Amino acid sequence: MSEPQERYYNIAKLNKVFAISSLVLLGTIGWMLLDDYARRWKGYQREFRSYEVEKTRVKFDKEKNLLKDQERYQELLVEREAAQAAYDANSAGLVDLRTELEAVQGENDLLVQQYRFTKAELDAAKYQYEEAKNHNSSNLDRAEEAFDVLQAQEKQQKLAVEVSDQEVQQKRDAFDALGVHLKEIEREQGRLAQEKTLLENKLEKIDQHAMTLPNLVADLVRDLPLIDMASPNYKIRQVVLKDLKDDLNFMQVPKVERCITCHLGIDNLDYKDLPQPFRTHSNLEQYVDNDSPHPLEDFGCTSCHGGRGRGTDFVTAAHTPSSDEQKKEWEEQYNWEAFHHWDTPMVPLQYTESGCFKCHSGETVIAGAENLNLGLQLIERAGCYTCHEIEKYKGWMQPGPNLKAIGTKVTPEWARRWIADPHSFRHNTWMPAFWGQSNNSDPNSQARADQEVRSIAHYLFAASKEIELTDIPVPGDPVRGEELVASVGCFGCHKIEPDPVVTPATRQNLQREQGPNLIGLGSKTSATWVFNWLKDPHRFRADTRMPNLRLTDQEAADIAAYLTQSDISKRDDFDRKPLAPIDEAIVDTLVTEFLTRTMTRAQADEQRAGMALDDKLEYAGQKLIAHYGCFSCHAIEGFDDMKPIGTALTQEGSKSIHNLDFGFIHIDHSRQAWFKQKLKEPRIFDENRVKTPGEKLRMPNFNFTDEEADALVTVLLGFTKAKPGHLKLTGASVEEQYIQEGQRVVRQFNCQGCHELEGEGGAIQPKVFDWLVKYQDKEENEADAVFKSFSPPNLIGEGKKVHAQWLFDFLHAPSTIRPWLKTRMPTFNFTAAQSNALVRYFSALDRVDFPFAEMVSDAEIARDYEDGKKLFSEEYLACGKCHIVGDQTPGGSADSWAPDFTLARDRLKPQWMIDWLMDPQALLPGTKMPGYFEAEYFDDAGPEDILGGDETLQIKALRNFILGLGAEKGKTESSARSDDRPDPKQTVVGGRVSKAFTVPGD
Amino acid sequence: MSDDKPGPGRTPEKKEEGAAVTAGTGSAAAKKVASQPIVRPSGPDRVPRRTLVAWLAIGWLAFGASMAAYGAMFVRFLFPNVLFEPKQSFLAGFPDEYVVGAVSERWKVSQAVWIVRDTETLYVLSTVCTHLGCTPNWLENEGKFKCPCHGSGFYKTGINFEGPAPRPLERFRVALTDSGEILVDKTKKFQQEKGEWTQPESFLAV
Amino acid sequence: MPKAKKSFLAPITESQIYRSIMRVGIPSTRRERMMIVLSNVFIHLHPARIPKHAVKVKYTWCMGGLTFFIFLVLTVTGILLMFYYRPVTEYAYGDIIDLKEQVPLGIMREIHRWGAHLMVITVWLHMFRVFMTGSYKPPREFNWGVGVVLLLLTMFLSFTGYLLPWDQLAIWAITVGSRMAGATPFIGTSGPGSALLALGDVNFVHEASDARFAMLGGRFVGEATLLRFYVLHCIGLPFIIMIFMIVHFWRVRKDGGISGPT
Amino acid sequence: MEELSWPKHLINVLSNPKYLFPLLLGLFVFIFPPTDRLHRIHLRLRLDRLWTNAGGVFLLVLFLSFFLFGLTDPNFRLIVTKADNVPIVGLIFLVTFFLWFSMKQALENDRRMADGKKPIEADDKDPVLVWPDLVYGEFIAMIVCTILLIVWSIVLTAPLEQPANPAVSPNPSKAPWYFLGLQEMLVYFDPWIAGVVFPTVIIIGIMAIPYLDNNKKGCGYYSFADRKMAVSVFMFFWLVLWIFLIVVGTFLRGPNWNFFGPFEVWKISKLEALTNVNLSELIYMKLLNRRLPDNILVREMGGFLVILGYFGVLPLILMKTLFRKLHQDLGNVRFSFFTIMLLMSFSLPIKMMLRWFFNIKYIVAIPEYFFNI
Repeated sequence: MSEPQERYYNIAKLNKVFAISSLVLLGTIGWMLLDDYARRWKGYQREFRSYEVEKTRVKFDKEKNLLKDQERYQELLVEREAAQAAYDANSAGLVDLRTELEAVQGENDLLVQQYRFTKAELDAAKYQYEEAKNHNSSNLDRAEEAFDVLQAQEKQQKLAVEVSDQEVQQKRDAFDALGVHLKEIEREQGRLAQEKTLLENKLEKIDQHAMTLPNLVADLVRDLPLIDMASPNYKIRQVVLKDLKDDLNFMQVPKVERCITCHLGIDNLDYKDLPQPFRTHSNLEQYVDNDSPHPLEDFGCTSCHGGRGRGTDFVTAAHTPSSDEQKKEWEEQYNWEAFHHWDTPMVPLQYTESGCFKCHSGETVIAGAENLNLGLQLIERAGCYTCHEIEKYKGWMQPGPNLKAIGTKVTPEWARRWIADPHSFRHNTWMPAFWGQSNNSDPNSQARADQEVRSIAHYLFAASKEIELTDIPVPGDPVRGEELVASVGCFGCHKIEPDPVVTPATRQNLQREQGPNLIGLGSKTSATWVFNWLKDPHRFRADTRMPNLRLTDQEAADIAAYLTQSDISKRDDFDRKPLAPIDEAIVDTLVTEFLTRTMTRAQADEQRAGMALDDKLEYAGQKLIAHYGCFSCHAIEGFDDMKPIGTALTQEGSKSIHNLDFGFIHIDHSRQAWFKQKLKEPRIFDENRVKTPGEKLRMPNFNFTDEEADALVTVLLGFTKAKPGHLKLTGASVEEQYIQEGQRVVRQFNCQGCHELEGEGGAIQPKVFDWLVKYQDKEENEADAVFKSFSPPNLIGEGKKVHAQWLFDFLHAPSTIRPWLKTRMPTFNFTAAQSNALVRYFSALDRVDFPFAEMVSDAEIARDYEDGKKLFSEEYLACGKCHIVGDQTPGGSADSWAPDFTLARDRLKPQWMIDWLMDPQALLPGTKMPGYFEAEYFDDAGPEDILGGDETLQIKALRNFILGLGAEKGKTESSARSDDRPDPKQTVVGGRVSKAFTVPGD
Repeated sequence: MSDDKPGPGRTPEKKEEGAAVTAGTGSAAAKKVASQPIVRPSGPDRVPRRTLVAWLAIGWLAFGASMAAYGAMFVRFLFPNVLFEPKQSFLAGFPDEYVVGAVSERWKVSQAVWIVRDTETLYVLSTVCTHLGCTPNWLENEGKFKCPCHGSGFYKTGINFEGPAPRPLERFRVALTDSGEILVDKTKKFQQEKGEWTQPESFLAV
Repeated sequence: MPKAKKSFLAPITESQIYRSIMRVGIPSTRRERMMIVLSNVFIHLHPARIPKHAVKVKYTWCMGGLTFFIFLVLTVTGILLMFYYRPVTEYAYGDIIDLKEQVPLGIMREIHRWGAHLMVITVWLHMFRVFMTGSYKPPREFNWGVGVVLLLLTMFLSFTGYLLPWDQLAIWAITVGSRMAGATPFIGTSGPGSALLALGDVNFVHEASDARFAMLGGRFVGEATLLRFYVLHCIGLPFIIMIFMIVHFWRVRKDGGISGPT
Repeated sequence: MEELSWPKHLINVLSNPKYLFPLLLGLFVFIFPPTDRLHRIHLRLRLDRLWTNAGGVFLLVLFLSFFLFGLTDPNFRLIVTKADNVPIVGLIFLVTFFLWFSMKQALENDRRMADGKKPIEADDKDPVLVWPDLVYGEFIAMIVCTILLIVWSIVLTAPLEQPANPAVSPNPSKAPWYFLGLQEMLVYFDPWIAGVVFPTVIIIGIMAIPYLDNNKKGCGYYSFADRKMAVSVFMFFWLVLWIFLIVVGTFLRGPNWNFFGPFEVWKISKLEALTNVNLSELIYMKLLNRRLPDNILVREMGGFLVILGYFGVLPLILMKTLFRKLHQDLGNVRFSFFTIMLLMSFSLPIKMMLRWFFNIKYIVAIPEYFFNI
């Protein structure tokens, strides 16, 4: 009977299809495994390992050769052989001893065990006994008995154990004694060869050629796919940060940093010459290293550099190239492409400093971050913060001059020429250009610009108030004026630079651009105005940063004459620039445009028809000032409480790229590219856009150089929304806050234009040098030697040096300390808050307790008077040879003079004076003050005939004598002082205080 | 293997197809198959049995290998390449902070170690009982560690002396940093029974 | 029947253990071939014999079977992914990054995601085939309805899974998708008639009580949504879809097996 | 940006749904003719040749060449190769293939039946053992499917964008691709219709197919001639209202949900004038030249009438005219359900056209109660 087959497919064919598809499946699974296994970082680790082997081998060879050349080591080798022979010779004794030792040890073990058991039983019995006692059990007696028996037993056994222990120890000592010499040699050998042994061990671990066979096999096997989880050579390395988080939008997630998976040599100086990714970090002093302030474990990598810390692939780690060449190179080498799906990609190398700002945002100068510092100083100088809100600069003063009395200072014509094109008047002015830019240079815009400028000027002058100017009482002499300008210290903040010179963008240069370039003042204003301004700038504006130099009428007149009537004072080309006639049609357009913003066209037309030309100009001017934001930098009547017009920049560095309008400009779609383009050419993104005048971009052009723009980009990239944990933020301690507060005042009033502070500043010094050469007839080398003593003093250690109260008073009413100096400490009209901030700043810088003041009692001063006077005298230290004492000036030229001793009592801290006398160079490197009591020959330093030759006492006596000089002078005015430390709340220290400094929280 | 001989039930059309695909559809299969009483056509259009089995064997081998690889992959998947566990080493302050002769429980909760200092040495004991992993208590009066789970007892040195614990508590690597702080590294342990307690980093000489 | 030479596998296939598991050795007779289908719970999805046209890929495209197979693949990969994924907003995104960056064979995520896409496509094509052969016609009307429910569930599974990576793609797709729920008439705040469900000044349908809220567990896509979608994706929907699948397969058999001309 | 070559430009313009959609609709009735008359035109145009081997090759070459040509363009490449869009490219090819494949078999069967023979499936009624034939085949299919999935997974990384940010929506933000048809509808309808009513209706509609289609023929074999109407309606929903809208939503909708041609840069700044009016505004302002009445019912009266006419009167008219035969076949209940469904679905293209060509936004606009149609 035939069975129906009921089949359809040819099974052979199916088998074949099955076989083939199974093979393909196997292939794809293999592919998948390999794809997963072959990660790029494994390749890097393998490569790094070969470098590591290479480096270790080199070191090892070196070490080996060193040992070979080392005599002692070679000797030891010989000695060791001898010792070994001796030891071996005694082998019989050795065996005996060992047998004995083992026997004793065996006994001991048994005893110990017995003892332990007994002890355990005793503990149990004790427990029973206690229980029984507690419950008053009937078993009490039995329990007690058991306990007693055991206790006795335990004591006995313990004794036995102790005896046995001693015996064992003796035997062991005897045994050890035999080999002691050999051991010593071995130990010394080991010590000498320690480095070599370490390297050798390392090589055995990592170098396949140095491995034992089983290790070699293991080394080959341990990284095979599928079993590479057990103990792989090559594995992902990561650091999880506690305080630094990734901002995942409303969530702060601890950063996970895997960068070190490939950047393997980052913390080891051995690898500083290797190619990336293995190269050592370029600054281990500051970063990565465990002993640095920013160890890898705490700070990771991406918190400064940006990037995607979890990424283990070149692309997914979100690397960013720093140049087009690098970009090309990366594209070829790593298939690099921008990783768009991470909001904080790596910051290009040249902008890395932006990362510092996250934590150091409170500081004015961030040590080491030069680019960032320059950028911050540029922001301050250019006044970016006035149009753009920046958290850091809340409450900073306006950078431009007050225009509320512009009519007293300049003419409307000058103002119009200036507004239209400030750079044609002063090549390096910080007033930016609003017109003549890429989006308003076509003829229509130009015609409009003329009328816009006219309207603005019109408003300014219409709103201007009069300030009464006094006439110059004496005729001024421009030649004397020039010398005065060079000597009194104008150059701390100002330049006089008639022609453009290429100056590098440095912070020191910026300090000298605190005030305007003083050229063309004759074109701009009158000598009378300059005279009045110099005599009392605060009359024009209470918070102006121009200080009062307390010039005499004659001096002021001379300077005014120089600035307005010499060859630097006229800008004839500028004065001759034509001014467009009024075009009422355009003015009408302007007025209508502004009117229709709030009313209908008909209403606007009606209102406009009722306006005179002057009204129209004034109206348009006012609106234009609001439009362009002139009021941000300048104080203008009627604009006192206006909001800034620019984008807030506080979190600009976190801004989404989609919110940046690239227009039709083809640059990289990255924040840094956009920022730079914007800074270099603020209006560029209007290119090819069709916009009404009111819609056009209006950021003015500051003519930033490339370096300046880069510095600013660095800062902008640093303005992020990242919130580091409070442990990472600087400015947490009170001292740091004081310092940061003080730094802000220092920066705003440009103290570093004249003084050196925290190791920088003193921008005026080159100009002092020039003055010495030009007016004091010094040769250049002479001038070079002394220009520092003619410059404003270095304020290093000021907190340790002077009394807080004195400093506070001095800042308000400076007095002369160094009469030979031509530059003078001006009066800044500080508010009490500002002076306080400065006083606290100096104290905090030197970590001085504040506001405690140490005092020396009158009795002490009286006691030391005679000894001190002797030391002071010509025969001994001859202090009067350089130092001024009241009215007595020393002989010789002024460049060797030193400060007045009569001021010392109020000014200087007694402890500082002692330190100073001991070693002036340590406190103020380069000072001319001779060190009489140098540490090297301290005991022979002082004269033997005073105070028994005790130098410490001598110094104290001298100090007290000098303090006495001040006391004599101040006796009439100062009240009695006490020896006690003053109550911290008692702010009157010197006894003649106008305003008191305060301690926050008190 | 299964009998795959196409029989007479096949449609003629199918036969053609089969013939077209497998060259010389063989007859060998016919000989093997007992269950088919039907007389099989013999001749060049039969698939040779050997080829048939070969393909099938290749197929199953490849498939089996794939499945094995799959299984291995699943196992491998369970072992991540990194761990997010807390660091295995920590700084435990300066040796002076530890009283001579006392067992410090300062790190018991956060790091699961006791630090013991006696006159000459300082060592770090694991708080994991060697019996079944409970955490023993330090009984100051009795001077021993006592495990609450099964009553194992250990001396201050970590040596077991009572109860079921098979071996002494483990000690961890301990060293001094450059600044003189104690560094405890829990990745490296020392076991007394292996004679490791005499090794240099199993204790700190103070 | 003459005894042929025994297969070399015979010691295995005729052992007691093998027989206890498989019941039938390597089938060589028609009866055995039918027996193997009847005695295997998985293969028993099929009848022992079917009409010839139903074997042809040309007719069935194998789409239904593949859909089921992909569902199984998704289940397996999904379970594996659950080992490394935490449905908490803080961790979810990082966990997904790590599947790519660090987890060995994190490619499971790719398989799962692309598999999900593929499953939607195969379901569609399966329905297309069923329509083109008129297979929904009586007596299979009901099973067509079950199939439509399966389609819906498939898309919901895919939709709920879409949120889990917690990236921009995820929350915005779900935000956009769930907006529609808010427009449900009467029970969605922005749907017509929602204002009618108020008593006096008390409004009963507002953003924290409407259909969308029930779906998201909040006024917007957030922590609660992630958890809800996770539970639905991993437990809720798979559970329901399996029940419907059982019904679907059962009814295929009960409605006369695969369709064919009468 | 350099100028686009003319073919790209042409495609850009043509692919605007404003043109493409009516074009497709027009072509559709000839490719899948629902009635005999249209079928005759279909045959006369020799459109049935699409479903032959030659037609298949033609379709393949057409699609392939389009994609290959397109891939030379950076913008096209960017969009098409985006990981999440790849399935849709696959979908286009798969759907086209299976469409052709099923229609080819249907036509073969039709031809056989025209010759008085039975369909191929009916000839293949001999029973076949499931083991090994079916099981083996399924097994191999699974293996192949696995291979496909693995290769796909190796080649394409699953997308992961920036971490979720509830404050910033990506532009464009799209629903998962299989919901893009719905999202496209949302452009033309209020959410409650496009997002709630339509999906419900779609689901109910699909489920109702077996109950509406009372055509006894065409069960269990591929055929077109036996069920022209059913196939044609299905194809309309499936191809035009589902697949096509997904393709549009995926590839042609860019930032701000603006339309972008396949060769156009997705510019965020692209602006399109969207000036829409409601029917009531058209009636009162344009026709009657007066302001909108305050009373909502009065204001929207026109719209209500249109809706009423569309769903109330139109079916009756259709019953007497175009669909007379259908009515006879289906009976009252089925017929009314069917026509309402059909009209509802046709409201989508109608709304689209109204929007594109007459700028009409809503027929009935009562935003006060979220009731807009």
